[in-house]
Amino acid sequence: MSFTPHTEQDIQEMLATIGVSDISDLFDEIPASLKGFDLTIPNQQSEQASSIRAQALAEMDKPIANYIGAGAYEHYIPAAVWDIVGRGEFMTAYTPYQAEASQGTLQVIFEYQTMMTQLTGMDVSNASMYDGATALAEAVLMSVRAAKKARNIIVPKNLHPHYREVVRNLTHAQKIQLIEVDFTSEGTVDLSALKDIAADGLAALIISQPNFFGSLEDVDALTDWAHEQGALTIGVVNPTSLAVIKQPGQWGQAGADIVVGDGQPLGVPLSGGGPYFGFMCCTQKLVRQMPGRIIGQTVDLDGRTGYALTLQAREQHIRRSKATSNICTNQGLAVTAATIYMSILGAEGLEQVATQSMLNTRKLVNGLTETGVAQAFGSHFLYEVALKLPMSAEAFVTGMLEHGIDPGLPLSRYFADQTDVILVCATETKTQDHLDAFIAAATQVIAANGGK
Amino acid sequence: MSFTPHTEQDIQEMLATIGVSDISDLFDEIPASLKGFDLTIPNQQSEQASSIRAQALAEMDKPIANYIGAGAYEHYIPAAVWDIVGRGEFMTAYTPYQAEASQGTLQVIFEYQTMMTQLTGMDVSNASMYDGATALAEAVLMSVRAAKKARNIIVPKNLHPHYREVVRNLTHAQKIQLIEVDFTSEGTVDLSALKDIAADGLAALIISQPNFFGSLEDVDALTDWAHEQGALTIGVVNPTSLAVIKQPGQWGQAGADIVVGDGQPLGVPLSGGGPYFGFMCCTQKLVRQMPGRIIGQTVDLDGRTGYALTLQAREQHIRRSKATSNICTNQGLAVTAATIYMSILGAEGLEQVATQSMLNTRKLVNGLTETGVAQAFGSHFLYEVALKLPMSAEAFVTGMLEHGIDPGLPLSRYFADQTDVILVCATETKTQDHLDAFIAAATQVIAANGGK
Amino acid sequence: MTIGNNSISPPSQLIFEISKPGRRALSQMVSTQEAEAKALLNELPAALRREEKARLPEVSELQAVRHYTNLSRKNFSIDTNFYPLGSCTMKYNPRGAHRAAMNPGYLQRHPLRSQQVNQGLLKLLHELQDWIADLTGMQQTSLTPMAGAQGEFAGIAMIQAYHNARGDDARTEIIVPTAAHGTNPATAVMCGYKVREIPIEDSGDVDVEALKAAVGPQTAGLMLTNPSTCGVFERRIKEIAEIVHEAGGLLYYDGANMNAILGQARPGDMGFDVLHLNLHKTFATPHGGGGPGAGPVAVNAKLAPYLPGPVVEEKDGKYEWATPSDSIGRLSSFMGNVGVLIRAHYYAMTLGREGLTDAGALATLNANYLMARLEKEGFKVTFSGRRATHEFIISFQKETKQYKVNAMDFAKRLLDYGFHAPTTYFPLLIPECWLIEPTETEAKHELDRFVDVLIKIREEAINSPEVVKQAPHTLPVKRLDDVKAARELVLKADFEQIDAAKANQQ
Amino acid sequence: MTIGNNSISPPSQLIFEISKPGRRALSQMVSTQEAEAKALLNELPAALRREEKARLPEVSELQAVRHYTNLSRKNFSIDTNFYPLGSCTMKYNPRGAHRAAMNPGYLQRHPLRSQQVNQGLLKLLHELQDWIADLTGMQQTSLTPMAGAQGEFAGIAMIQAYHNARGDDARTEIIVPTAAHGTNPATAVMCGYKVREIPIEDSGDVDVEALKAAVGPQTAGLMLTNPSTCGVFERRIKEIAEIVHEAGGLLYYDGANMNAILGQARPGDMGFDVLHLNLHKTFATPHGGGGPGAGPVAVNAKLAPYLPGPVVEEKDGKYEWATPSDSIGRLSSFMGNVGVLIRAHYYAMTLGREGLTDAGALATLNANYLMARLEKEGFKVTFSGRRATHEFIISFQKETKQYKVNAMDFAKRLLDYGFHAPTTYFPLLIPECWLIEPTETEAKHELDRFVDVLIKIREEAINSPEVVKQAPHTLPVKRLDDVKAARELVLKADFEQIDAAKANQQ
Ligand SMILES: Cc1ncc(COP(=O)(O)O)c(C=O)c1O
Ligand SMILES: Cc1ncc(COP(=O)(O)O)c(C=O)c1O
Repeated sequence: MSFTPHTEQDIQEMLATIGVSDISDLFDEIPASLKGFDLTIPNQQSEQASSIRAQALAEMDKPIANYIGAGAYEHYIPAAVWDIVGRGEFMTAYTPYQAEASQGTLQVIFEYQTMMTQLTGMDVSNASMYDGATALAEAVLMSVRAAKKARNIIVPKNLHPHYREVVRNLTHAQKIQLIEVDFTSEGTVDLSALKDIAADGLAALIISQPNFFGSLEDVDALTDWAHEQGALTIGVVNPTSLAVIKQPGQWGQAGADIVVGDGQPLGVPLSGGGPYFGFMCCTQKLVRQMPGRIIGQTVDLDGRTGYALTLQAREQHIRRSKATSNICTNQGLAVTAATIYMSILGAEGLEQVATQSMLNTRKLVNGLTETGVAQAFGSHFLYEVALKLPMSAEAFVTGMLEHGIDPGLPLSRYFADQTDVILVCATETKTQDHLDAFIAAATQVIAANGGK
Repeated sequence: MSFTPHTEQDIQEMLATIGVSDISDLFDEIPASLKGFDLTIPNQQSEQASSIRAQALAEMDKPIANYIGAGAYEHYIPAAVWDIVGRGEFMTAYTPYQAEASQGTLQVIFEYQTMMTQLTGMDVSNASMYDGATALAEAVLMSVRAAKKARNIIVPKNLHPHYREVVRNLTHAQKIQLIEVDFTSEGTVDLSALKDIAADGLAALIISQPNFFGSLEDVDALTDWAHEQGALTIGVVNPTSLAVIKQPGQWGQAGADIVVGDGQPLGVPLSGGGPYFGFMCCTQKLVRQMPGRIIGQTVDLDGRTGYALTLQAREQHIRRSKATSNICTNQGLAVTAATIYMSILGAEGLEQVATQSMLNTRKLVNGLTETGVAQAFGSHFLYEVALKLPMSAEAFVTGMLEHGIDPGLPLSRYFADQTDVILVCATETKTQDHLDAFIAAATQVIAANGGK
Repeated sequence: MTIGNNSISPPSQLIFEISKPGRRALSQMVSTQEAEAKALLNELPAALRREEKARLPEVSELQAVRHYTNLSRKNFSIDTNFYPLGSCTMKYNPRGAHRAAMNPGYLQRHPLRSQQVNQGLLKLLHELQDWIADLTGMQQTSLTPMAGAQGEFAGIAMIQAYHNARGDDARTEIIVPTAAHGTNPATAVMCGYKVREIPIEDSGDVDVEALKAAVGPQTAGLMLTNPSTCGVFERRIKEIAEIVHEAGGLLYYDGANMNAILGQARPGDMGFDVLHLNLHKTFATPHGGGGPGAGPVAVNAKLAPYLPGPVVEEKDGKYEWATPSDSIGRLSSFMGNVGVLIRAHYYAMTLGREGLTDAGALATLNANYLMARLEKEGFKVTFSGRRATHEFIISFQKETKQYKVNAMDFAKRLLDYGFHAPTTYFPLLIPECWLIEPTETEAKHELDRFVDVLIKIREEAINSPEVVKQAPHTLPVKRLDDVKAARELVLKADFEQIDAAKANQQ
Repeated sequence: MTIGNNSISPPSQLIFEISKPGRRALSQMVSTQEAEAKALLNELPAALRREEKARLPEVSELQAVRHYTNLSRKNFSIDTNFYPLGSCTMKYNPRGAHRAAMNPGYLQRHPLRSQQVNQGLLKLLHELQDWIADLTGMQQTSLTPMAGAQGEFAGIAMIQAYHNARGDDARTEIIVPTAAHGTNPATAVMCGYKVREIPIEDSGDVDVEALKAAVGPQTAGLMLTNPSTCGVFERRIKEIAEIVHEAGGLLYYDGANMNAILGQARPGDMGFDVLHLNLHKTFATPHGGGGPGAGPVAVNAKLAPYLPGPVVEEKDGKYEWATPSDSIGRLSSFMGNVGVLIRAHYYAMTLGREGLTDAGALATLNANYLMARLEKEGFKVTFSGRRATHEFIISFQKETKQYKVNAMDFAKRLLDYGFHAPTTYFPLLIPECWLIEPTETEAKHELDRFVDVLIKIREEAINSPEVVKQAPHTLPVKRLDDVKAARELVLKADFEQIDAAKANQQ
């Protein structure tokens, strides 16, 4: 079984035209020694059978109330978004190489680029990277290309640990020096530690706003400091948060130079880890260093406005080994979802998402005070916060799972000494009932563990 | 809140153009005494809140294994079907009054009409009725129109009880005489009882194949008998079954005259009771008596083939009180689903659905023999069968529900004396595991009730 | 040199032309027990078996997907076009409502599912019953009618049952205004009544004197829409109700136009005894290219015992199907178009009382604005001086005389500009008319564009009338020959022709 | 008189042009606690707050739905058109797979969900890991790479790690044939390697003598596709593998063309040490207008310890995330494009071993048939005499010389006939070429139509070359000016212009 349309008669006619008698003849250039193996993959089955199995796998685990953020955020997605994204014309098209036959995709991306520059306050945006972490790694490479000589990058320890790891893994072969900088008891970058780092050879400073602990950084000071050292600033941001906090284009005196992040919060379902998309914006000056696809406006033979891939000379399919990146296939469909999501919500809707999430997270924190739970770091936060528990965070998770709640991410998984700290996030998807259930369950779990 | 796009500025500009100062002025022709009431319907809420509530309602009841047929059949629907049906261009279009802007819908229906004539072996098909029961009522009215004088209709008692009721309710005002005819111990129409009915004034005989008990009728004999009396034959059929049993166009010497049924089995989800669609086919001779929309092929100014509503002079929007029916909105979208479903399955696929369902139902019957369950009527059946239980059917249902199985429809709900008979249907959606679970549960329930 | 889309692309193929014997959408293979299953056929007597397979399409899944995707692209629809079809309320169909109805929890539910495991759905339907009664000022609702026309049938049948129950069985007539929708008289006839038509005045209102003359002991009832299909509010509605009631008749409200007065006025307060709503209009469920809709009926206390069944009742927090005491009975196989009802419930729940009221208000604003603009631009508004409701009528009588370009020509040319045409030639009594209903979900900008285009078409009618008379030019087909369609009936694919064409190709 | 669609419909508006200040898609209102929520902003220091709102669109839900629905209609896609884009494997994307991935049970799952409640998904991914290893003849799989290019990165990074672990760190070069896809050399450079290109012979095969000359102690590895981007099977592959292995290098298999040999031959058996697959090609997941894809890597025993993490391991029937012992580490934020992996799992599960083998066989049949037909009709097949694999190359060098109509002109004109163009000008080394890949899900009839149309276009090129050179004529835009796009960079909407235009309108 396959999705092939051939009848037996078709096959015979086609073979006759080709001038062979059997399909196996078409493989006669393959050395015999490579043929005749056995596969262990199961036998074919019907769509019905596959469907039953696919559903059984999906439902093997019960739904659970999720309070984990840590780089992927549960937000309500208007039904219209994926109904439109799922249209065959969006979903089953290729990269828009033939511009005239791809104006749909191209205009969507052009609008997306506009929206992202609005959200970040930057000059230009590309058409997407794989995800937030790879976008950051590409930004690091880009900053080094822009800096010409300098190859040192400051990476704060309060940057998402996965991002730190990905940056290391994707850049180390290019002899880039990653300099780690510590955080204070507030959870934010230690400015004094920063000042100990030599300006020499410094290509860029990475700023995560909010950082992995949910804390807000003094982005103005950090940006200005980096610029004073002659380095670029790379902002790592959550796009939804930009509805309420200062856009990177406005950081410090001159604004950030490159801004990246994961676009998932903008209408892309959690989906077990992807597909999401990375976004990347930068100043006009850096546009030719930017990796990935970029759409530009142009005109047709009649002077009508149209859209096309542009600056392709940066890309691997033209520039090959001299390309700005090897990225080819990106995350187009997720970008389409984000574009429609932002259109439906608008800036006002996005602000409501952010502020309602803030309110919910605060309600949770306040509701847990009685049980002896407190903020681990003293700083300002939005809707993600590190909480110090009166018990081990891993044990807390195990206890909460019994109540159908996945309560957050134990920091000990990344910071060995933070055994009793958990990173918690309650977005706008949580109702008062949900929050009450969390608080009640947590109270029980903590009490069962001996209380505060 | 509403789905309106008006800004405050729009509203002011529009009011100025109209020349009033407030929207309420636009309602100044409504007598004051009609205004100023209070509504009890709840306050507006967001899509997110509505979604949570809608889902909570849908999930208030646990999924249950369904073995009820009785006019609505659980079949596997290829994922492609509703993905295409749900496209905005199909779903949010109106009746194709402007043919040039509706070729999509029109061609789909033209193809549907073709498929239905193929399936039933009849000359023509309309574009749909509300459902199987109303289609039958309309067929009765149609037969009376065709018969000119005769107003008697023979309705077998083994026709679906809902259909019998609907026929009565929709036709009684037009002074149509419904003559009921009994069934034999085989569950099929009592031919000898039939012969006692006077041919005089007989407009039509209704034949249900299979009938409500799942039994197969001697359609040839019945059709020929009706024709001998100068009456028409109205067939009521399950479309899927026509992949394996004789198409009505071939019944007896001359074939049935009108054929109706519910199209739900052809790709339309059970959905708690609808929307389904009724189909209606007939001989060429009767086409002008047919109610509902009909699509015809024609040409455009360039001679290109196109499709348009035709024979509209039969319909209420043209003919008003002289129309063949009052039907206006029909079940277009469900028809679109059926057309795509039939295209993907083809005759061969439909035959597989029918035969696998037959196999599953037989397995169930065989598996239950040990527990003392037996066929209630001796006749041939396809995939629905009346089973005599060694206990009350209602008690059996209650018992089986505990096992997560809705095991069938107790006949006692319609035939007071059949307290221990249940109508059961196992379609191709049931795996061997499902059947085993049914048999195991039934064995327990029957044993708990004292056994056979 | 032919470069237009029409000229180089082949005409749309039928799926049967793509079909090829022996091809299967193999993913749909059902069974691994095929031989065993097919053997069962031999157990059936030969006389019962089918001999020759139906000629259904034999295509791959991709062929089916591509064929029907491309066909869909030949439709205008709300999701793609402004669609101001009067009396049809083509407003935005919320995708959230679609998602609610497509919940697998509902899709898998058999209509006869045991009630103890069907409580969520019954609760939903029960709420919708209440909300409809509330919004219309009625007492009780039955959701079963499948569309407006069946709602009308239910209503007239209830009126009939009411009279019969009182032994008042000499009432043989239903009164209907000449402007009424065709379903009204057709329904009355299906219920065994004679139809008596009464005229309307120049103002668009019913001619009350004519009504007075028409009523009598033979009057079973009056069917009326308000706002009427003339796009105006029937101002003397209370007087009309009194006249009919005094004559012993009852009043039926055709709710197709309810969108105009949502939250502004209620038929129950006007004196109507029974009504239907078109949920596919007022409650924003999609029309699906011709259905399904839903036409629930609501009644006052007088008619409550006669409601069609089943209805949902609540007892001690449990919901169950029930049949009213003197019910006119079941009108369809199961329980109406449940999927449509779920969408309507979602819509009402989301908009709530404020949103529903806004919908009526802004639908009315849009219609009045569009009417004002068109009138200023010199188009003939039929009931000038009246308020438009959610719709209004313009007439192209003048243009038809002067330029020989009629309402249908204007309509067809409008398609070229990407607008669906308004309802043409309805109500029948107004010559060369359009009934225009913009609905509340269209933006001012869209209405302005519509006016601009109509002005442009009028210029075309003056300067190059053939362009308009032969329109449309840019759609998948040019103007279609309706007469030929009706004269040379071709109602299904011609397989002989298809086979011959295929044989020729080889 | 202008009647074409292009001429009367306004140019496509940007969503920002539809936007109007103060408008909201109100159904998206989030909160009934808006005031309370917004007050929290005041608790943030002013320096951290945003001052001015972003100019995102302010449109109604219908406006958004209509805008993006209509935009989608300007795309060619598999669901609407034959799309024979070489090297891209544009085959049917089963809707069943889409449904599987859109299961709410997956959509709601956080990537870091506690593993004890994530078993179903882990089991699925574990199966897919096994199946990929099986089909490619490899030992172990990591699913994390996000697309082909990242798979290449993972592969080359593993080769690097392998050499480094052995202290063999003087290997500085990756060898790549000139015909390779651009991602190959670009990847090698990202991994810090120098790229050494080797030529191919006239037969399309790699020049083995040149390879021999190129290898040495500096050789880290060779990147190769087989079948190659020339659309032929690399016949001396085992010899090539030996040469590279003997020089101490490893072999990377670029699996973008795996569709051709599914079930026919396995890269592992050919001697490759590591490979990626493009699930969005071979496993039929949709391309989404530019992604997402997925580029899992599979390796033999040598490289297994270096696989990127996380991978799924089974222990006593429980599944868990794990990191291989000497892993090159994590390459992306979480766990790859899970939704794509679910689709691929569904595809493999449905087709099974027979179906996957059939897919490769019929993809090859389609390509060979199309090549044979085009060659008979006088088109220049580049590697004539060779078997086509799942794709093949034709060149318009002759037509370019004779009629001044080049490969791009032919491609653009093809769009007018409703076919997407094949890949143009790739591989770069073959002048005026098309790489044509029909895939197994297209019917013979479609291939025949394609040939007919190409013949027609060639006639047009002879008789009215301007028609071809200015094509397309029937799409939403005519031929676009790429040069202007790159020269006068306009990469986002110009709000000043939009505001001025709006001000003008009033
Ligand atoms: C005024 C009026 N009454 C009745 C109907 C009939 O409703 P339905 O089409 O739902 O049967 C319609 C709709 O077409 C209508 O516009
Ligand atoms: C031969 C070849 N290699 C590599 C790639 C890169 O794959 P991806 O686009 O998934 O990164 C492609 C696809 O474009 C390709 O065709």
